[in-house]
Amino acid sequence: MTDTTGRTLPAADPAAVARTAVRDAKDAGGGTSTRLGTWLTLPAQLLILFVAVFPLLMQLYLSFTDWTPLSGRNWTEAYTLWAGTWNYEDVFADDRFWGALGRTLLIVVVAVPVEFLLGLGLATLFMDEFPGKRVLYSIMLVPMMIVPAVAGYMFYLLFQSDGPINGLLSAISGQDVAIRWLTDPDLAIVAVMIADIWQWTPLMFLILLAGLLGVPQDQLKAATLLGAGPWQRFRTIVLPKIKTIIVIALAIRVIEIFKIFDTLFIMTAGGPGVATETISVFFYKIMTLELAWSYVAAAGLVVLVGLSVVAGVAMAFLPKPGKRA
Amino acid sequence: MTSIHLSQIVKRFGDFTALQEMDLRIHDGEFIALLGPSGCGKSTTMNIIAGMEDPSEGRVMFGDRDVTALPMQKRGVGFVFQNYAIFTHMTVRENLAYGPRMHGAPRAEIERRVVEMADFLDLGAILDRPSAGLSVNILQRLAIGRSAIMEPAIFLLDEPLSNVDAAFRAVMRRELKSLQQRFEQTMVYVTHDQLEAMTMADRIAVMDHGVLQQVGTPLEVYNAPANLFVAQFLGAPGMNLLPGMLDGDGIVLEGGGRIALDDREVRTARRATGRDVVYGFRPEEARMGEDGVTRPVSFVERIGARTILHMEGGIKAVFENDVAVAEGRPVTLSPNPGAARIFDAGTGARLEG
Amino acid sequence: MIRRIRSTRRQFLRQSSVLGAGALLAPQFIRPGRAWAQDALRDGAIGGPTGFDGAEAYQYGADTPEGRAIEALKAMVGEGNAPSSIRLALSEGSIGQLTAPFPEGAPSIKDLFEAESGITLDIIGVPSGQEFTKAIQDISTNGGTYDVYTVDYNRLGDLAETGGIVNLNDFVAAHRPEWDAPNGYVGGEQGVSLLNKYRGDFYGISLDGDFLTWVYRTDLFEDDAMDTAHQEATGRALTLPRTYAELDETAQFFTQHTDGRIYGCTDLRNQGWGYINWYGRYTTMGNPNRFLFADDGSILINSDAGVQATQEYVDSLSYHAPDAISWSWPEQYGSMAAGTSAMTCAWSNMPKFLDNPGNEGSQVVGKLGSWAPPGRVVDGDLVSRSLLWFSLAAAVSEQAENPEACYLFLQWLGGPQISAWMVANPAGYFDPWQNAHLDDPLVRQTYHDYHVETIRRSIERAVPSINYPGATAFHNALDENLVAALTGDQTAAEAMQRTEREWQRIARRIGEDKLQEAIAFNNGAWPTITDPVPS
Amino acid sequence: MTRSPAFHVFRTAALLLALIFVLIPVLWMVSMAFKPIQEWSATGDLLTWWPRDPTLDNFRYIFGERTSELIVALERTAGRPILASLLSSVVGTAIAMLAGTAAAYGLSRFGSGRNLPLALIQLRLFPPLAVMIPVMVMWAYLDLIDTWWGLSLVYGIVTLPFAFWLMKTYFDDMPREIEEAALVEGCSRFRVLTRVTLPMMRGPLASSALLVFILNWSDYLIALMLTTREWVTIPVYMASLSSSMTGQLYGAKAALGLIAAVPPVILGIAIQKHLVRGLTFGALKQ
Repeated sequence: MTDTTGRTLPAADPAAVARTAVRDAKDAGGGTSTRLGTWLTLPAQLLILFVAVFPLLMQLYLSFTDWTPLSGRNWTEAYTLWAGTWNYEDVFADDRFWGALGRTLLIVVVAVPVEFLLGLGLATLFMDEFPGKRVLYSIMLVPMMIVPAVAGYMFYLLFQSDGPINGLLSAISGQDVAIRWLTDPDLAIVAVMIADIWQWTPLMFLILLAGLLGVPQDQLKAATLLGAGPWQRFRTIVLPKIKTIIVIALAIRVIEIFKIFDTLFIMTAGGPGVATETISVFFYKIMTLELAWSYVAAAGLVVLVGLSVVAGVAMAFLPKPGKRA
Repeated sequence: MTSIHLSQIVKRFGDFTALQEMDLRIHDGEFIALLGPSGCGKSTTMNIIAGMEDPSEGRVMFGDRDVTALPMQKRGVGFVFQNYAIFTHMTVRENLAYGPRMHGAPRAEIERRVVEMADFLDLGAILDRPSAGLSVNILQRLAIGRSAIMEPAIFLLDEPLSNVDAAFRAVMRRELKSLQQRFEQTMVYVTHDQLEAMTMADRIAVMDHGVLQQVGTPLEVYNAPANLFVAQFLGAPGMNLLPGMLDGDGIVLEGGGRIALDDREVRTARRATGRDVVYGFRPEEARMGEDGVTRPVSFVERIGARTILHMEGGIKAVFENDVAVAEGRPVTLSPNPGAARIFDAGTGARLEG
Repeated sequence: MIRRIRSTRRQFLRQSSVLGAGALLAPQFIRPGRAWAQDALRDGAIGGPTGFDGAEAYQYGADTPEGRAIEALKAMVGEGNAPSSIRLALSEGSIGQLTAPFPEGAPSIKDLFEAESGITLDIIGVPSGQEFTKAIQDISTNGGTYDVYTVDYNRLGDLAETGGIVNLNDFVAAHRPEWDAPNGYVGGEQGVSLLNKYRGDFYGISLDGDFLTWVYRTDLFEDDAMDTAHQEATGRALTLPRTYAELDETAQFFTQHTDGRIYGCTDLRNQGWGYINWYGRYTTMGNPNRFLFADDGSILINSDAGVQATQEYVDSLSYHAPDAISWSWPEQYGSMAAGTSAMTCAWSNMPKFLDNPGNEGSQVVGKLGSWAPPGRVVDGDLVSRSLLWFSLAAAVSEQAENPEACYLFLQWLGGPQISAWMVANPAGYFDPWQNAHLDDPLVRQTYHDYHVETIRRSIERAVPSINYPGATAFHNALDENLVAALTGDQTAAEAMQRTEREWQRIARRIGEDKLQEAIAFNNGAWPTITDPVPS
Repeated sequence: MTRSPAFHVFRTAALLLALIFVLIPVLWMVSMAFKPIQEWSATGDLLTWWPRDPTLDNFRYIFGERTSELIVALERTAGRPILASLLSSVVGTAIAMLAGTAAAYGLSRFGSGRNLPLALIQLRLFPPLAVMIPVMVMWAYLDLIDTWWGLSLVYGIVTLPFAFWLMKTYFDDMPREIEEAALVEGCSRFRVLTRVTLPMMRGPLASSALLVFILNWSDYLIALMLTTREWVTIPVYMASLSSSMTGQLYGAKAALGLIAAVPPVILGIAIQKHLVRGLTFGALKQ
């Protein structure tokens, strides 16, 4: 905020001169820094190689075969069951895969915006001072700390049609509420989304609060004095300032929803029918029930490629490495 | 253009009183500087004028209008922040256009006003540059222009030069003053730098510890400080202040020595509530002589055009040309006739005859 | 309306925990006897439990399946060939059955085995529902964590196809488990084939007999007023339904007549279990059977018979509780215990739990009866079918250090006397599957005479669920589509179409040739028994 | 800034609603943890938000005591899974933070490993279930199945992207002048990293580590696939808390869930002041 001033005045920034000098000296001195850089990144590179590249290659290999544990062959001999692009053709023709993908996207387009808006709303409220703020702040983060599996069991119990949620609704409405949260296909996905919103809004809140705290107060006041109302301030000042952080927060949630499993599986196991079968549950079922592992390998790669494109777009919004402000 | 009247303003933050019964009138088209050390309440005063803070007591009047309860966006004040608060994610043009846009002005009108303002401020060439990374003087002009485009009746500037290199401040000051003269608006300028206040302001309001100490033209507050604080705070270096005791027609100084007073001065000094008074004179209003204050020289500061003597007891003297003194040797200073200001040691107020 | 249903549901659930209390109450005639001691064996016995009255019945001689197994193991130990331990994967919830002493004074099965054989039995708990996944994982990764897997019997095919479990033919020939002996599996050779064989070879040893049986309320069916009302409503006397048409009619009558206070029938309709009822409806569409797959591997369900069975299945939801789709067995058993079900279809242990004076929570003590499954009249015969569903079976891992020792342990555990003792132990859900169990006085007492005969009749009429490779996948596809039909997401016809499509895909993956052979074996194990048409 | 009374009412209402929404499942868990077996699936009038007959039985049960006639005492108590969860999550977090911080520093300062940002995002993108097959095969081959170090290694890798991205943004944000001042004074690069940079990064390190720890601690799927017995973690163990008599042991699960919430909550409180600033992802440089 203050660093914008003076930066264009070379004389005012002796540090920049020193920085260049030091860098030049170090680089000229045999590239010790580059070597250190390589060493520093080595563990991460090795880990990626070890548990990302190898499995990915194996996955790619399997996806072109028709190997399953049922074939009675070791995976190394999977080439004997070469299937070409068969699995991929199957993936593209598989209603269930696309259905699961569609439901996952449905959760993405409903739950993520809700989490975002709730998180943003809460974060906005937390920009003000009010009594009990610190305690409330801690409480708001609690859902993140609950193991998703146990959250799943609790939501399962809460959403029973004669369970506490309906009890609460009955008490409020004065009527006997018996909503079939988990057995009505349309409501089951709502229940699953509610659980996801409960668990992950806190992270959204936390990230957005960090973003809002970084918005310069002076610029907000300046905008107010220039006649901007709350919404205009938000739209013209806050939003552009926290755009990057919003993209990151949304990207994190979108990515993680593609992995949504524990809570959902415990609540509905993807049911009733396939009403809440998301891509992860689909993979789990195919993998454990159908044992079509090479198919899962292919479908997983398709999802990965799709998500990579999304991630590439998201990354375009991120600050470029090395470029400041 | 509008006058401002702060009427009996009190501002408390919890137990802390930031402003005590502040009463200040600012005239139409006046450039007034709120001057004081940090924490003196000057920024609070400005925020209250702007509407960013509500006074705990008292009223704020713009002309005849009571604006105390008016939210800041409706007060029609222009505000230039310490760091200019330029919207760094926008271009120069977007910054200038922000106010009219928020007020829903038609596109064509916005464009016309922006170009007009840009020409006026010499920003025309860089209208479409991103505002991040502009140099400070351009940022200052942009900040002023962004407010000025709304034609506010009142302009408030919050230490706009505090982040600027010393060498550059003179340029900025000049530019600011000329802008003010062209806009002819009421300007309230907050600063802790007396040089800025002295060079630009029509009047200076000196504040300390939430209390308005004195309001007057730069020369008034310089020449006739209302109290010990103003006397010491203004001037570089500040006024020499020597506590002593009134003794007949002279003052016996605490650090030794006696200063004779003329009749008028004696009359003035007798107004003191007790016999304890403080004798003051400007460092530049003294010469070396026979009578006066005698102290050893602790060191001599020669800065080309002027020579500053630092004497024991914190007494300083400024001479236009070099003087032949040696460090460690006593020197006697004689204040010029009429240079003496006498303060009541008990109340701190300057005594007037 | 809603209030009433909610209150009854509340009662069920209150019962469901009480049900457990009844389950653990030892039958009243078992009294603690002498402390367990190996020297207390009856004459001629070489092993078996001691320490309680009646223990003699479970002690075995040298020339019995258990005796031969334990002797062979001892010999192995003597020669130093025996493993120091056998690692058995078992559902977490059922470990107690092998580790909890029963009755008082007796050793646990684990203790007894270890004492007799000198081999440690290392039981590794597996989360319920994960048994098969864990086995597949262990096999496909060469994990070698378990020596013995315990899975649903119909997944033996999947395990066998992976090559991860041992073909037991040689061991069976060498050690003669005598599963088809008169006191052995119900149904003799056919029963053995159903439970332990895959494609004609021995791969598993059954530890359970999950045959579905039909239970009803005798007091309701013997009630004259009910009978009169039933006649008025249906023009038919109130009798046990012999056909699905009668079942639906009578069940509908109960639900309507009692205004929902008593549900006509509460067979399960939830995911994972509900299609049991569909099986019953579908398999009786032909004489002697209506198969899921033809011997040539073609799929038969997407047909008029399949759609009709599905439609009936969906329509019959109308006499169920509103929440039936989420009811699992605790709610089902609870409803029966609370007296709010007239009929149901459950595992054979229901009367054991509910018609039990020790179960203070049960409203139906002395009021339960059971009968052979309903069916339909096809080509002049009454075809009625039960289903073998779930039923745990053990298989020996290829990675086991000594597969024969593992087999011998399972022959011992699954022998007529030891398994009868195990089935009598109320700490678990292993149900009878051998004549030895059904003839056992202790079992007959706990399961009730009336029900033992029903069990026998049901076993005789039981069809196997899909037990060829891909069993889980086939069932899952059927299950999901049926639930979708129940929730109204798709029509009966759509459900069958989609199931067929998914089955085709699964079949192609598994390999149609391999599948066809397995289907033929499975179809060969279906019962052919039919009954005369009731007059 | 002045707020109208209507705003205060709105804010209070909104916060109250949020509080209720957040607390309902938590309350239910806490309440369930202290409910006796008869109240687990109670409904209607018997369904209460607070145990009518509070008991510590659920806690005693998961640590091996027989507390009810209805359920057999546990052979395996919760102690070992708690240890397994702690060990694998802590070591996994350490791996992710060490490798992630080092790599982030290397990229931020020396431009090494330019492939890492995208590679690591893709690593995170991968549906874990799809990639578990090769990992399982590999782990079995390396004898890492059912070991805490094998599990830690996977945890370290799957959370590496988070550690890397968070730390990279901090390093990008941190003024280089300080480091360079130290360099001018003759410190080696490595010394600068360990003596100057990392101590300044204590806050960001703590908040990143907490997030990574929570992710590892929550995992169910990976542990389900890669552990069988000795090193089963809390969520996997929780899934096994059922009995043939009563179905799911909800009270025991809730009690375990309550215990499982303790470590993240303690860590969260310990680093609360860093938490918010720690999550800006370097997106606020303007």
